[in-house]
Amino acid sequence: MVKIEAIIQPFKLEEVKEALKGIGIDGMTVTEVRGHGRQKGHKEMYRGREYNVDLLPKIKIEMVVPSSRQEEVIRTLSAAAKTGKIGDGKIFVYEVVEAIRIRNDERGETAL
Amino acid sequence: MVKIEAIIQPFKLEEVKEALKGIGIDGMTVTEVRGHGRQKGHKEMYRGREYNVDLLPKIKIEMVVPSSRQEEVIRTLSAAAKTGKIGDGKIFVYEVVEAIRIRNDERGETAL
Amino acid sequence: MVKIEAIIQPFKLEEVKEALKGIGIDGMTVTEVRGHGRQKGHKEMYRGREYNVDLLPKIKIEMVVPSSRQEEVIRTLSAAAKTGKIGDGKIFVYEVVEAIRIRNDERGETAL
Amino acid sequence: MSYRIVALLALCASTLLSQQTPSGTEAELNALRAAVKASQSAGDNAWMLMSSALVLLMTGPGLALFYSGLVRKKNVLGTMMQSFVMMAVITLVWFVCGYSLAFGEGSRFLGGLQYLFLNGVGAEPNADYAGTIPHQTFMVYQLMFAIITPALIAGAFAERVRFGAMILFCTLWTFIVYFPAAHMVWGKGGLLNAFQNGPIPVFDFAGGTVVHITSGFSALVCAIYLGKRKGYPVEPMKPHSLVLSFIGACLLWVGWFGFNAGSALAASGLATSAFVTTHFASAAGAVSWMLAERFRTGKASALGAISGSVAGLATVTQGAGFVAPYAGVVIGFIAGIVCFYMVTVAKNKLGYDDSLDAFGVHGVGGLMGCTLTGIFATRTVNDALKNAAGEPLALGWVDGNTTQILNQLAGAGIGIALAVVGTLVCLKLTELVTPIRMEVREETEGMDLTLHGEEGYNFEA
Amino acid sequence: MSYRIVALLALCASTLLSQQTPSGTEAELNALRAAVKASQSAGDNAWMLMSSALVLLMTGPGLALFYSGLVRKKNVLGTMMQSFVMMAVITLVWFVCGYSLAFGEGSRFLGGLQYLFLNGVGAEPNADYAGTIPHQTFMVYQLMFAIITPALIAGAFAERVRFGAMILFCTLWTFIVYFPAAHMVWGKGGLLNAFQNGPIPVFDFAGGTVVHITSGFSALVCAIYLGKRKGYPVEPMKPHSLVLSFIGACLLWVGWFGFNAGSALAASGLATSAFVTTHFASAAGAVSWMLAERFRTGKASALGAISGSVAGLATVTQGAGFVAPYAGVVIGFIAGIVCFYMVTVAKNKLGYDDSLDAFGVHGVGGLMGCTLTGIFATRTVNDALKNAAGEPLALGWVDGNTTQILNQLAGAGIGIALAVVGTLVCLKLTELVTPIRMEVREETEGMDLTLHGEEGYNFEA
Amino acid sequence: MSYRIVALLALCASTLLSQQTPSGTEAELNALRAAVKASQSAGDNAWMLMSSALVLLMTGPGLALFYSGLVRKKNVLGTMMQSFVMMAVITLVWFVCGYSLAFGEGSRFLGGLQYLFLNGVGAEPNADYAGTIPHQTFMVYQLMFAIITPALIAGAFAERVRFGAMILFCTLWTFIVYFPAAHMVWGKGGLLNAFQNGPIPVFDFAGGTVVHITSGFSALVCAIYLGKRKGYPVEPMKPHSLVLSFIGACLLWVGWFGFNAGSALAASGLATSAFVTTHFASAAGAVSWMLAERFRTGKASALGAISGSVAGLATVTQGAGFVAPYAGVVIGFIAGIVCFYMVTVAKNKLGYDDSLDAFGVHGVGGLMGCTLTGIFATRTVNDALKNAAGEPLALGWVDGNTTQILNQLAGAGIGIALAVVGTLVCLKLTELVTPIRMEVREETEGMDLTLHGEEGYNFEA
Ligand SMILES: Nc1ncnc2c1ncn2[C@@H]1O[C@H](COP(=O)(O)OP(=O)(O)O)[C@@H](O)[C@H]1O
Ligand SMILES: Nc1ncnc2c1ncn2[C@@H]1O[C@H](COP(=O)(O)OP(=O)(O)O)[C@@H](O)[C@H]1O
Ligand SMILES: Nc1ncnc2c1ncn2[C@@H]1O[C@H](COP(=O)(O)OP(=O)(O)O)[C@@H](O)[C@H]1O
Repeated sequence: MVKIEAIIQPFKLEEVKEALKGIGIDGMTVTEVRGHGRQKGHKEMYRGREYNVDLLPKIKIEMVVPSSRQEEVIRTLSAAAKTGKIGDGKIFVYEVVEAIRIRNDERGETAL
Repeated sequence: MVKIEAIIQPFKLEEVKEALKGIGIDGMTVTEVRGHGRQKGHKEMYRGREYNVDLLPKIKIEMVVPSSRQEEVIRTLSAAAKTGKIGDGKIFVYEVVEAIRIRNDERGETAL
Repeated sequence: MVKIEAIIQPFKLEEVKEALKGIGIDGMTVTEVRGHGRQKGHKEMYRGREYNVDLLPKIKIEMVVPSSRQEEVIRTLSAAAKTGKIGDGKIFVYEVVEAIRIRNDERGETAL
Repeated sequence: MSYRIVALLALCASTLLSQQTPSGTEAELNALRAAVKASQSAGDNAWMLMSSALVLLMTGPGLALFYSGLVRKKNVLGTMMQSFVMMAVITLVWFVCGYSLAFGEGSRFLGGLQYLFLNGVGAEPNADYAGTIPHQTFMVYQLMFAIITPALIAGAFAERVRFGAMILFCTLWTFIVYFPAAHMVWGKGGLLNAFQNGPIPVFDFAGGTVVHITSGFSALVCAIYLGKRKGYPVEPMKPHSLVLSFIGACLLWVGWFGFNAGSALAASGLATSAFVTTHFASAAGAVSWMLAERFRTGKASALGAISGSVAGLATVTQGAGFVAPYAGVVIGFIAGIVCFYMVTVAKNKLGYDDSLDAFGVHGVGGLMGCTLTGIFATRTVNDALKNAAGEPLALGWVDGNTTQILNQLAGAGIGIALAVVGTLVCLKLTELVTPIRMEVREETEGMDLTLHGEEGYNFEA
Repeated sequence: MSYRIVALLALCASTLLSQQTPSGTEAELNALRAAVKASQSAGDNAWMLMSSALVLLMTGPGLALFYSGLVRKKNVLGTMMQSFVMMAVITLVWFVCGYSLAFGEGSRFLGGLQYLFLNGVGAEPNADYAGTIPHQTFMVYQLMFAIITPALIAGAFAERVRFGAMILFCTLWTFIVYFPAAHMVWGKGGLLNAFQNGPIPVFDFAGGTVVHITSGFSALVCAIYLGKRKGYPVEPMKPHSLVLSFIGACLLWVGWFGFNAGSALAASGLATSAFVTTHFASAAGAVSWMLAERFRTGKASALGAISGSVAGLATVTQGAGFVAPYAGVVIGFIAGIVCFYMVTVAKNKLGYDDSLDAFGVHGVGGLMGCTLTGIFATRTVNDALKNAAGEPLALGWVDGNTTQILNQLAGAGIGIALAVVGTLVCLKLTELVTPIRMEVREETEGMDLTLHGEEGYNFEA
Repeated sequence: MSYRIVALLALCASTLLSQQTPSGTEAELNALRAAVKASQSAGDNAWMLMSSALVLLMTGPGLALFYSGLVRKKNVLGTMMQSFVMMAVITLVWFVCGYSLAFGEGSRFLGGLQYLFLNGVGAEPNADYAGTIPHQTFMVYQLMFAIITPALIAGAFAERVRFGAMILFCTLWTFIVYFPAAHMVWGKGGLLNAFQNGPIPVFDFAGGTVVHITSGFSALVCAIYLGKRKGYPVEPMKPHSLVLSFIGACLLWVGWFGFNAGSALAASGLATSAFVTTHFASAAGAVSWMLAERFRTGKASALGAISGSVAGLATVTQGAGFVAPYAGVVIGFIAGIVCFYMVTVAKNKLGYDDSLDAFGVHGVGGLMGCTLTGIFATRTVNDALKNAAGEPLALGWVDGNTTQILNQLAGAGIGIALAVVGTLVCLKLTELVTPIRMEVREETEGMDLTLHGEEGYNFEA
């Protein structure tokens, strides 16, 4: 099993979710994060004090999937999240040692 | 060392925390996330526009623990978080390569 | 590639970010989390009901970096985040299997 | 409007006329008298319309914010709606028959039906109640009281009551408890009406008994009857936004000027006096609650300060237009300490779950206020009650009338009995029609989603 | 101030004098008359100043909160600013020439220039408009209406219009639509002014036509002209904080008392009557919208309840001072149901994106209110229109005057035509100067950051 | 109440009597005079009670929201409490001796003790101050000013001052700075009282000097004395909720009508005039601040718009009832630009940390307003000052009185000196008792947790 973690633009969430459902990926966990990278931030100004905001709102999606589906998920996700502009985000992949479904203590890929 | 990551129902947080303290697991990091899986979402309605909300509030707990305690932690956590209903959540386990305590630069299991 | 994940004090974020920029680490993702550990929490009181709050606001920083830079990043980060007091936080390191830049589907270290 | 215009025209006419006649004639004087009456009415009506608006402001957004800030995020809209729906529903009830049942001429216990659909309630003043303002002004002002009273009770069943059941209960309650209480204390011929020969004369200037005792004791009954919120007191149930509660409390303070000073029913010196005692009691209540907290827990809290001010306000309501400014300070001070004790110590000991302390603040405050009015009421402030010779009567203990306190206690007792029995009746009746409590799953998910299909905050980008 | 002081001095003088002369002389009577006039003015002025404050409160924070709660978090400040900037800019326009163009004596369609820079607008009453209050009071009261009207339109282009363009558009619109509309209906010699011999007498007590029809239909034109928000209706665009909208709606309700009851221009029985119908319509609108929701979707929502109350208020505005309390209930009830249908069903079918339903609530409500006033207006409430013999004229259908409804429809038609054409003209003129819509990137990032360089919430520690 | 009732009774009596006697007798005229007096009082009292409520609304929730929105989330309750506790504590001080020290008859610098515990302050008007309203109304209205003034200072030490120390400091400050300032400018026999033969006649209609100069300059002293917040200006300290600040600013605007127009102490034409200049200055201030921002940074911000409006309001306060509407526009416009410069440029250059710009807005605005009043004050607006022949005196430069500006500057100078010295004294005295600043750890954790043991928001489910 692997965990696929994607950092995407917030306004792409709906589209990505639909695309993943399309290939039968239902289980996922979503977090609001802020990201820093090549994408330029913006300036804010409060009574003459200037703030350079370089942490921009992003959405992190995490899915644990069977290793066999890794490439398919990456492709689908990347396609749905792409705008082609800087800031589109990244996908990272990690090994998962074990998965447990709390409801019934199932383990491994059947727990996903 | 392994990281044990659990996605649980928000109202179970207190109970899980107590259970883990019970077995001497003190260090943990908690994040508010939203999850999608088999659990059905709900409908919201704003002036005739209907929204199907399928990302539901969940709590993610992360603990890095010595590999030797993995099973004990999983068992305790799972027991405390279980209601037996769909949506109870998952536990995932990952390898950890290194751990450092920032305060004194201790490394490895003593840093947990 | 490795993922370096640091849990730090919120008021240290600015300093840490600058320090990392200083060694050329630009890409990072930041999450607001709450942490539990040795640091004592505080009491809150609402109309006679007392709450022991033991989940304290923390910031989680995640960076995926080439394995070669692991030690340098840890050192810089730890130095910038240190106050020497309990609660300074932890750094954890994980293996990363793959990295993809969504914008152009670059893979591996060039995607970081 | 007609009588104003007539008056003005008459005045103009007389001005013209008077240029022909050498000295003031009867017609001229009558024109002047009518004009003065109109102008007195304008001043008083300006204040009473504004007071009506202020009392509505107390319910929405005042009370809605105060209460909804104290609940968990998932119940914020549901709690606001409990206040708001009273603004809507009780208004219609009042229009149909509520005003008549409260203020119509009827028995000692309930008004009659002559004002059904506000029949006969027009621009002409009703001298039984307020001789200088349109009868409709009095009617709409009193409506605002009828709205806020059941909305106060909602504090006791917040976070666990179904919406429809809450509406049904509160509507029934208005009939079974509020209209009788209002009629007895303020209505023509009412049992407790001190100003209209009620056999047990009770001084209740702005509703300490009618509003706070009834709603507060009803809230206690509801809280016990309904049982605790799921998870109480183990799960944390911190107020989700004291910021909202703070705004609400400030608006309550400001709105209470309409409530208490408006109860003079004129922009008179008595209105000013009630305004002053009200303000002083609120301030003193905030100070004493903060001091109590400071001594008990080491920290004066924002929630404490605003609770103290509300306690002071609720407690001074009954005496506002009867007591001197210093008494406002004393009453407020006592209120802050006693209500602090009720809410932080006694409630936890007794173990009922009155989520928003409707009983601890309004019930207890109302009861104290009723009693203290018997002590501090004085003819130097309010000389409306006279003996045959036209001299103002001694009012409270400070005036030497040591027995008034018994009347006050009798009034409070009747109010409490009515509230307790009436609430039980209403709860039973409601349950015949629909379950009152939310299901466990609904309670966990929250009122906003399960009852209203919305969320209070959608902060995701 | 002067005439007050003179009056008081005169009164004192006469008091002194009268101790010498045996009976009331002409001088004494005149002094009394002046004093009565001053005191009538005090009462009415108190109410009208307060009403002015209440109408400003409706725009800021009332409308600003109501609207900004309904948008996404990233647009909260931008939406608030659309209301706030009207408070600032329209005030200056009004000072320079706006008041004169609306209320100066001019043609049937537009006022003249005699009040440029408020020249001649002082403490003396202007008997054409309000004989008992300073002319300046009338001026500033009317200003508050001129502020809120364009602010209402902003509901239709929220979340996508550039700030400068919005200011320019609204300022032009005030000249091309609002001043003519206000003059025609309320101005001396206006085409539709029922009280000053307008050839098509329209009853518009507080601006159903002048405020709600004009802004509502203009909003529709804007919404269609500008096109939908990027992503609408696929992307979720949930209200980011119904809590804000709720507070706003309550303040609108309270402020509307100033709007409608203030339109009596005196603290009179007519003011009370308008106050009552306003309150009843709001309550009835909330109830009927909730019922409609309950039947259609199973749940009465908080957004529904507050929308219904605003619909009731907007709809009763035109008739507030002409209809009886029961009619307030009826009008409100109809408003809630029809506007519910417009906003939840018709809008989705027609497919335009009127983000905050300025058309569905204000346009539709205004139009209904205009018509219903033709039915329910009655001389028993408002007897200001008289025949030669001084008897009050029949007003609406209920009085037996079946033709007034045609005048009302004619007035509405003129208002709609003016709004539609005027809005198109203003949009074109604005586009000559500056693009109106935000760029796609700006829309995605939100108004707060791109237009104002700020964020509404910075909740990170 | 008594004199009202007597008047009404007398009026009724005379009505009855007059049906027997053929023409107006002295008794009838006297009854009418009393009735007119009562009715004048009703109108004025209605407005003044409402104004009192409005000024309280300015502090809570107005100022509390405005300030607390500008701080970081962890200090939101602490900042609100700084306003709220003034509503509580200063009220008690005022009751005990404050009113007497400010408005009792005493020396040129401070009032006497005759009104201790409000002894002798009743329903009868005090003709020295306001001849048509109950003395208690005047008292409670002035109390609201005494509350908001120290609350304004709190802006300068927000986010770093301990709660107890803040209360102690502000209470001392009220004695050492506020009561003397109020007495000198407005008190009977005061040094600067233009209407009661003060040797240095200063025109201060609603407290430009008494409220804004004193609090503003005291804030500067405090900001420097206390030093910067930990981390300033490196750490980001963005306003945590401009939404709150926006609501607060709107309520300040609305409440300021009570502050300025209420200062006419009657519902007179002068009240209207002050209302109008106030509104105009606020609008102009918002516009000019937005323009300044637009030119300097390219974007007009919401924080800028509301700051500009507050600057306009603070600056026009001194002249509100002395200057013409156009002058309101001019004063507001200047205020917006100068305060913008102070707050965004000068402050950063000078390097003090006046967290919420109490000095940059209130101090600077007050000083400008004091000076500009010397220029724009005119007898065409305010003719209360007369020469021996009863003709109104020339007031400001525009009336040809070129020297008044010197009086104004002298007044401002005295106000500044008093504020600076008084504040230093109070700071020293406070430090004798308790440390003023929070510890570093407390500052990091925030006021809400460390001082009050609460959190403003608990948004976790
Ligand atoms: N090395 C990294 N480790 C963790 N997160 C990263 C890393 N690089 C980028 N990110 C995340 O990806 C987001 C987009 O990256 P950015 O460099 O701005 O654009 P792009 O992915 O198009 O090159 C960032 O905002 C950040 O959240
Ligand atoms: N494959 C997955 N990867 C990551 N998170 C998941 C995955 N499957 C489920 N989750 C998380 O677990 C939560 C519960 O899952 P769900 O399928 O609803 O119930 P259950 O765990 O009882 O089968 C989800 O809301 C989501 O946050
Ligand atoms: N074993 C762990 N797994 C995950 N997070 C941890 C663990 N131990 C500590 N943390 C995180 O690090 C933070 C600081 O830890 P704490 O024990 O309070 O101080 P210190 O790191 O100085 O010993 C905690 O609040 C928590 O967020």
